[in-house]
Amino acid sequence: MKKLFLSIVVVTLFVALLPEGVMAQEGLPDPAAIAGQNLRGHTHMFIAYFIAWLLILGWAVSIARRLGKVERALGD
Amino acid sequence: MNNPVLRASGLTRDFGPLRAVDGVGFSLGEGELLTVFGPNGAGKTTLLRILSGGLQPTEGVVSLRGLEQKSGDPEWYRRVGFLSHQSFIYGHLTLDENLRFFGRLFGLKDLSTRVPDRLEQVGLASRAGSPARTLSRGMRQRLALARSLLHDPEFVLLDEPYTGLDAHAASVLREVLTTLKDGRRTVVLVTHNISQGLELADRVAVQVRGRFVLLQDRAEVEVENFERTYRQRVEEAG
Amino acid sequence: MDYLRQVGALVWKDLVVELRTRERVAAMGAFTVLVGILFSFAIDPSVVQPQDIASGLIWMTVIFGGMLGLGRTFHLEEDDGAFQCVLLSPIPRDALFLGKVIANFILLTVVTALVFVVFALFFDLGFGDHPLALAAVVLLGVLGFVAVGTLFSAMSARTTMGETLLPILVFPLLIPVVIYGATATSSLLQGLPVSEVDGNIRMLAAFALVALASGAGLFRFVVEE
Amino acid sequence: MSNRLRSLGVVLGFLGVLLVLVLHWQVFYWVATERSMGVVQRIFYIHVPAAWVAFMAFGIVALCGAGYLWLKDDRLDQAALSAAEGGMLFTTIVLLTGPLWGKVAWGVWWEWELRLTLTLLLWFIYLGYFLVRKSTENPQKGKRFAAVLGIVGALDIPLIHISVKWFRSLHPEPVVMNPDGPTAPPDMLITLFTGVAAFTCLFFCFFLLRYGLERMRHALVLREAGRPGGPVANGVAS
Repeated sequence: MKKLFLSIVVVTLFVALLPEGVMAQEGLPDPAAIAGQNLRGHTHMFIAYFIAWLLILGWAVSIARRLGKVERALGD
Repeated sequence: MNNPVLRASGLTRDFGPLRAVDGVGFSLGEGELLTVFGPNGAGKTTLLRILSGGLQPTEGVVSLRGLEQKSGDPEWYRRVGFLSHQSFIYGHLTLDENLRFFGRLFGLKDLSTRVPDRLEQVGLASRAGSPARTLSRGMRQRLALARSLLHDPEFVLLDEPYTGLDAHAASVLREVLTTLKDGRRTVVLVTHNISQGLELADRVAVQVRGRFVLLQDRAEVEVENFERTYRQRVEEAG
Repeated sequence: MDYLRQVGALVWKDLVVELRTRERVAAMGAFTVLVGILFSFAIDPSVVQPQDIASGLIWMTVIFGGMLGLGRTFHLEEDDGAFQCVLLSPIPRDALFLGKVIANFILLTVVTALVFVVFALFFDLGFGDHPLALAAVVLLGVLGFVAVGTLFSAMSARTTMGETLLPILVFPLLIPVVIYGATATSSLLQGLPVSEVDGNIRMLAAFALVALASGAGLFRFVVEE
Repeated sequence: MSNRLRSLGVVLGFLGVLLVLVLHWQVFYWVATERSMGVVQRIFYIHVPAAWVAFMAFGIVALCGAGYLWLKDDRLDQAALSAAEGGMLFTTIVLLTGPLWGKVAWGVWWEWELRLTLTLLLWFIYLGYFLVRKSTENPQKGKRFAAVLGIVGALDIPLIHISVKWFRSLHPEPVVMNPDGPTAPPDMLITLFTGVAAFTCLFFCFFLLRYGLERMRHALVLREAGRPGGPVANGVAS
């Protein structure tokens, strides 16, 4: 049960941080295409995605932790 | 024991992990009185509340003359009278109003004659018009007794009725209890007091930690050493 | 026929106890008048015309005052403990619920009338040209509020948090009453024609119906042990 | 937890993660940037699916609650609790991502936009659900109260929806570009659909595993209370 969750955790974490990585490599998006106002949305978008995945991951980890505890208690 | 009127089997009640009543079963014939003894916390009150229909058992079945108890079933409540050791009356209503209120809940039509008559029976006729909160503990219990017998229930449950009563109130109570022994009503009495408990009992039970550790006909019980067997059973059950 | 007599007995008992103790009606009455006074000081008439926001203030006062009174409904019962014996009587649980709702409804209607008088006095409000429509709006709103409030007052009285839990449970559910009630009241106070508030009255009636039906149906699960 | 439950959870988990990958590819590479709002509009592709899951979860809570009250089967209550936990989480996601989007799109942190308002109210109904469940001495009573609140909440949400929608029509709001309307460009709709599918899979994955956890906790409580016959056969609760 433990390893299932670790795999989900790692994969989703990777996915959540993927866009920042890619964006950084490509350099800033072409300034002409993105008007000033859009750029400001840029940071809010990443914060929103980060919060969403953080919460979902947090719940996944908390379920895994509680499952481990109960399984140990049931095991002995 | 004449034909069983009341049947209870496998009565169990859990409060979360705590099991207050554990697999209690017995049957009572018409007009019989069962006295249940037991230490505090044995689950006696819980058992009575289950029998009254005020508390749902987790498992087990109770039936009265074939009518099986279903929670919230008006038919069951019409036949059952329950006197708790707390008197549960409306302090701001007068004695008369208290009885008339419960009488109307039971759909009784002859309240104008029945209420004064019942107040007379428990010796409270003179106080009919005063608010119930002005009554002493003994008087409150007598009013509560009149209320629980107002609709002439065929199955009566009494939970420690003697506690906190003065001599006069106790004698009134004993008088009323003897009228209950009219061969038509089935009664379950819970008490600590060995002598009062044995006095009217047809059958005797001892309940410890939710279970009946003793269930005998009154004839089989020798009064002298009942006290010893009672204490012995309580220790055994731990 | 027994059903109505049983409900009548309950309403009679609640109102008699209320008249004798006058505990709740006094508390709610004093509360609402004092809130009216506070609002008069809290609002600067030169900046805001009280008439414009009066209906919102009125409804907030009624709801907070109602919370005060409703929270006590089952608290008093628990004190006497006699409610357990009412549960042991052959009264159907929905009759028990309706009896309580009617008693609370009468009590809260009296307090609401007081609120309207107080606000009329302090904020120089008329009752609009259609008092009948206004009465319909207010009565339906209060009925919906009392139906939800009574069900969850029975519930919160049986929890360790007691009355403090009641507003948390009830306020999210009261949004429709506040929206339709306050808006309809303000348009009526401003003298708009009754046709303006027809929709509101229908929705308030719908809410009251849903609240009464769900309350009656679910009450047994709240009081059952 | 039974193997059937675990494997289904795992399958949904991987499906969910797969869909998340697809969603991220679509959001960051494929779908066009919405002209008037710019990049921030992409928050929309997790905001709306989260709201959909939050309300769907509450539907499950209400249905399981009604089932629990009717059948008195603990499993239904455990399912309701698991769904409520998931629902609360996704409601919180909506309430956090909403203002982030609103600040850029409308210039204000909080806007009484229909979906945001309904989700805020739903959040407090969930809060009441958990509070009432925890604040009773007898756990059974807490479950019943939570089920009642779930049902009344579910009956009330349509009325809240209508009233808030009507309320907003009274006050002209800045026109909110609503790309989930039928007129939205296809690529946005597809991305949105992927988002909904991904979140729904993840929700049911964690819902099943949380349900299994609750089943095992129930088994543990039964075993600790020393009562045989709990669903614990070989250390794995069914």
